[in-house]
Amino acid sequence: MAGTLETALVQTLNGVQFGFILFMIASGLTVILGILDVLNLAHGELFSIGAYAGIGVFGFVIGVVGPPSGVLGGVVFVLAVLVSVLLTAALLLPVGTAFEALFLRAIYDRDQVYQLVLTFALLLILLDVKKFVWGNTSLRTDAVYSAINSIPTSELVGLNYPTYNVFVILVGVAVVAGLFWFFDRTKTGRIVRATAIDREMATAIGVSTDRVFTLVFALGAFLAGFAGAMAVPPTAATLGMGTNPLVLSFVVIVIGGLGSLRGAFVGALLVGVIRSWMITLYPPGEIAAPFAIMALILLVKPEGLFGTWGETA
Amino acid sequence: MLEARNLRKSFGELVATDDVSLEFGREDGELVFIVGPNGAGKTTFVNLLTGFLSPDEGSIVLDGDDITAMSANERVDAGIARSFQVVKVFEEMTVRENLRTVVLTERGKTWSLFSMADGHDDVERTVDDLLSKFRLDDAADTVAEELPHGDRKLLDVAMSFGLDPDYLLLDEPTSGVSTREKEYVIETVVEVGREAGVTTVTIEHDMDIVTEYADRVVALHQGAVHGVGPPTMLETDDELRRLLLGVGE
Amino acid sequence: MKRTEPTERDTGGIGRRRLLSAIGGSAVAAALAGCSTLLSDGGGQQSDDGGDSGGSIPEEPIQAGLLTFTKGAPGVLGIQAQRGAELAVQRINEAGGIGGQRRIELDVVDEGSNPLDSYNQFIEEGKEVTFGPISSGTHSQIAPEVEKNEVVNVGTDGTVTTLYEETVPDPTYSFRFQNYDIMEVVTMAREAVERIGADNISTVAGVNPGYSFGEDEMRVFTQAITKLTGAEVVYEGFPELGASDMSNHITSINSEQPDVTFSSLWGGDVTTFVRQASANDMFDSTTVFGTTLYSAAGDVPADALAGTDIYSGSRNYYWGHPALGNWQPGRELFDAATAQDGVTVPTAHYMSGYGAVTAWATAVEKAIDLLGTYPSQDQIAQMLEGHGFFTPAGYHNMAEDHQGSSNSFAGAMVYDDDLGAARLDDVNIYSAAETAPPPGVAGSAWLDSWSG
Amino acid sequence: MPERVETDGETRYRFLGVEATRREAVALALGVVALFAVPDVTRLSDSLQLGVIHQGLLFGFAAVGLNLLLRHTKLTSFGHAAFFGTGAYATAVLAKYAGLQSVGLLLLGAIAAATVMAALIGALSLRHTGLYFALLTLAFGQLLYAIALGQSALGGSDGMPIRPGPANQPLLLGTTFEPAVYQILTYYLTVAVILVGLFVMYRITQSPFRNALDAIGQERTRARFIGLPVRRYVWAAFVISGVYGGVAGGLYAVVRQYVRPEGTLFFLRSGDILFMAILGGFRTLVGPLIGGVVLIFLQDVGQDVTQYYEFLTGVVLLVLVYGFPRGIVGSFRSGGVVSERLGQLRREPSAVADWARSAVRTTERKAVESLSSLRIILFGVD
Repeated sequence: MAGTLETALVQTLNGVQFGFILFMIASGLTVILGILDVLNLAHGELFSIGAYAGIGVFGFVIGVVGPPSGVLGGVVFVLAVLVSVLLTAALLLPVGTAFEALFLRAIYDRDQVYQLVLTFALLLILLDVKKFVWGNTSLRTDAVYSAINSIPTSELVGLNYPTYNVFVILVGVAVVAGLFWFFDRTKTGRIVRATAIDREMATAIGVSTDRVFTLVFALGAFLAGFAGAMAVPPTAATLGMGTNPLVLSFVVIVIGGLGSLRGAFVGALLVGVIRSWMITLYPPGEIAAPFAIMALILLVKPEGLFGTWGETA
Repeated sequence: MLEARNLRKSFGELVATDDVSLEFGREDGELVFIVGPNGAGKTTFVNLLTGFLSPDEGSIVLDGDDITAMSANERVDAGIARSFQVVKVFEEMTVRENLRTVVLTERGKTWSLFSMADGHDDVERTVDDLLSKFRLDDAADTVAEELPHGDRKLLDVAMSFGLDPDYLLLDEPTSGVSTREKEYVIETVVEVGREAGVTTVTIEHDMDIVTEYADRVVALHQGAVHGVGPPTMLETDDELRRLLLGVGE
Repeated sequence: MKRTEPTERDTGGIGRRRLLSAIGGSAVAAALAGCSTLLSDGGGQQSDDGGDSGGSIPEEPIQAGLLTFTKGAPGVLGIQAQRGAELAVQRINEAGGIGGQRRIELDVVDEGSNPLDSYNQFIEEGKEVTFGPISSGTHSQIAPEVEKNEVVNVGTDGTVTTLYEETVPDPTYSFRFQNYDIMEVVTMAREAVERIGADNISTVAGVNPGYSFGEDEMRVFTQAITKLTGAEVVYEGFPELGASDMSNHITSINSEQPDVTFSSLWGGDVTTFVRQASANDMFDSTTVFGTTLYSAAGDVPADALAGTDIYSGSRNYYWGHPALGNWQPGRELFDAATAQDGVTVPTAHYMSGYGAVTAWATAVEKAIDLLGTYPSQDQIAQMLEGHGFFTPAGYHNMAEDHQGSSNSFAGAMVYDDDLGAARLDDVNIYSAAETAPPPGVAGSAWLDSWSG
Repeated sequence: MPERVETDGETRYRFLGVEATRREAVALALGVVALFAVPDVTRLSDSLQLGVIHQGLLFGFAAVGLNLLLRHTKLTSFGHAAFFGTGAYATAVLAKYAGLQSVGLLLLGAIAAATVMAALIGALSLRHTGLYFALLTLAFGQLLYAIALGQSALGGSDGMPIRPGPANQPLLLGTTFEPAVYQILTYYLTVAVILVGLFVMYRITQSPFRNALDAIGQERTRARFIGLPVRRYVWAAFVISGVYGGVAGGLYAVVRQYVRPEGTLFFLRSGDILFMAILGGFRTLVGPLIGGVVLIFLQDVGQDVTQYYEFLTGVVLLVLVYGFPRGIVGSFRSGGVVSERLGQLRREPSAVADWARSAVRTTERKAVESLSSLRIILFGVD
């Protein structure tokens, strides 16, 4: 009988890992929503394309590197996986750019409901593009998951916890740090934030908001692709995999506060850990848990935890 | 009578309303102008009176009853109406529909789901009356969005009048309006106010208008009352002139 | 410990002559039973040109409809059933068609959206028989309509236990070929006792898909295993269909360390579960017994199965038993199935399609022999009640209560490199009598009646 | 009989308070005739399914309800399936557990349940506007979906049948019918409910209540300052639109005699209801109904045409957003792009040539723009 303390710790770590995956998915959605004030319903499909494309890229890159052997082999293998994930995410950049420039730019001035219709149309189109490119059956990456798990990490601490989950948590922390660094420290990041806060002022100081918007949407697509590639190894890429993450991302960004990156991070971890405890204590509550949390928080704090601006009456 | 008693309101460290006590409408239909440099707390004061904001301390009393906790729409029923510095009208409705909506609401008819909106003759008559009073007859069927700025301002004020208020608070009704139209707007306001016996409190920057029309003037500075008195106060009070006009030593 | 040799009635040792007479002797029945060699050497079977039996057999082809999943996650089950049905129809047409002249034309429609409308469309188009569906929800939605439209429907799947207990208590035209939930669950309960021994099973856990099917299977398993071993259920997890993360359930099982973990996961969920379970070393502390894990045979990769301890049922058909070497019908079916696209190895869902068509076709053939003319819907329905027939999976009987009963198979799930898919090792067979309640007795009542 | 009324130089006909120009009256009459002719028309060709059109009308009716919120108070409800599903499940529960058989009682139950649900969800969401309102209504919808999926009493994912009484069928006027006859009679029941629903919605749009909702939708702050208790009005509008969803859901359950969470409560159904309102033209009264039939028809027939039917629906929605923002009905009405283009064509038929030229020019410009943005993004923002 494993110690109940150890079980509680592992269950919490499971929740943290799920929370980081959720954050990676929701971060793209939050960036687009916070800066462009656009709710991108097609975000789940971009995530799903990241998963499908990731399988191809993993196959190619891992094929070159070969399975990990020994400590050095392990490090090389992990780097290869990281490179593959970044490569996959980069594939989504042109997709994001095309979406924004070709479709979204024309209707910014129209009321929001048309943006919902547009992004829903793109969701349907991407659904069938995946079906056309990758077919109906589900695809898997062979050996990435078990290869990384063969690298001992948690065993050193005497904890029975897959190394891939540790890998996800570490990469998640890096993504959070990276995003905050990008928006706080880099020139482009500050330009983007300025545009978000006050578009007229930004144009006044010479920022081409069109280009910034395209950049932001491309970044959102990049993050979605990144999340897809990270999330696929333990499971499989299926046509319908985009719907659940999309809905969970809604929950995360509403809990965190529309458009706030810090809120999305806290929201994602909150949903991940509470869902994990809920499943352990009351298994049938698994599907309802996130929505119950969201409704509860919105009733207590209408603009979400870190709501930058509340659209409340 | 509408009284403000020791109103206090601050946003973080910024004290917008600093212990203000004033009263309006001792005689019905009086026309009071609120003057003061930018950031003196004029708009905040009007927002407190009309329920847009709630004070940190102090109270608002209308004819003896404390209405500090009363919501904005309840204050309208109690007879306090306001217009906005940045015009807030129903953009997709025509001028006539804007006014009809106001009068229907004032008469409590908007809960009816099955009567015809334009079927209430008393309402239509009031709307026509407002249109003529505010010289908006020819613009009656144009959508608010397409109105020239002056007419939009007039519509905004006309809508407040449409509430048949006892007290009317106007936030710079003439700002952003060409000088030719300024006279036209303020004259309409004064004329209709006097005729209906409505106590009108107006925030105004144009000193010529203030001196010409004001019964009383309230000067605010850094959230506090600098002085209350007849329009001649503007000439005699050097301190005030320095504040307002940047004139003097 | 190994079960005794399969009984003589199982197809293994049956003689050719007795087989031919048992299958009703018509060319179609023989073709469907997979005994084409018996036909080819012209063993003294009756002439069967149909014409001479005096009755009028219509010329035009029989319009048949099949409702199954052709895409999406359940497609992994639905496409198997579709290919099985297509092979059966092909064999019927090659053997000259029903009654020697009526070919079958099979129209396949995806069950994924608006299955009720698709089914009603079949009836409006004048289908003479309908097969399917796969999902239990659709089956309980369509069964009442079948009774109203009075056109025979032989269900390939939709194995919910309550179909003929509550939804349609006294069916006339609605039949179901595949072993239903209680049969496959009781098979796995007995398999667990066979493999580990009743007195070694004191704690049990379950990881089942989070919808009606999974909940039904877990409820029946709990009832069966507590009767057989007195074990206590220590954990019940219900991951969402298509869940990407099952770590919480696996960690709970690691902490409870149950002797047996029961699972009715199917399709893609099997691989996700097995992979994440082996990553968390779950198989060190428990043995997994699953009713439909083998449905992911063609999908589960080698690295996922390595080092696991999994026993899976395969409902009423396993291609590997009896061994392909000495069982001609099995060999031919395996070769034909693996040639069809979308089929790595034929699973029990393949046989659900093949068997449903066979049940109907052989019943109609028998009716033609008895009546001398093409039977009406009522006559086909009556003929199907108590109708025995053969498929390469062995002998099946469509019981009086319209529920098909066949042997069930179970074995250890291992990866076979040259096959490129998983297979079952050391297969046990359980007869229908051991796994199904007698006709007319409700499943849970039958389980209650078991002595402790 | 309709009386002629001359208002500002245009002859209009007024009948039972419904005022329409000649063109609108003709269109209305044609529409009603079409509604009644559907069962016979669908018998002609089997690509036209009565069941599909019927389902389109039901979802369209829910969209008419949603449109009260979307068109007037400008609130985008992304959880309207919550009321559709509540109506459907209320009917199923009453049929199964209360043994109610008469269609009338079942529908009353659906209306009551939907009203209570709308009142509850409304009270909890009306503090929000814009995306918050959309996401919160979506969350409540998904919460109901998860509950229906999780509860075995509600049949879980298998759903529930509506087969009360010995006849295994809800009773229409106290009697049972053959399936085919039942299908047609319930269709005519739906048509009756739709006509009543449209008439009531029309009268609401002519009433002072509509002015209040428009005021709240267009300038919510000013609405408070003309004396409107904004939250109570939004709440009332929410309940009314919820009732329309509940009636549609109840009818759906009575007609199909089976309800599942996926088909009635899932958020993609809320998406359908929202997008059919826009497809049909949310600035019109009848638009959402027509949008409903078109969208459901597209999704159903699309599957027989090609396995990429989602792509097909997606492209149609794109054409809607860029080409016909006012939706199907809105575009035909005066001021809509179709009626304007037709006018242009009548005046000078060569207009088609320069439309094509301008279309080519815009796509070219867009392509160049996005390429340059991509180049700059990949090689750093200048």
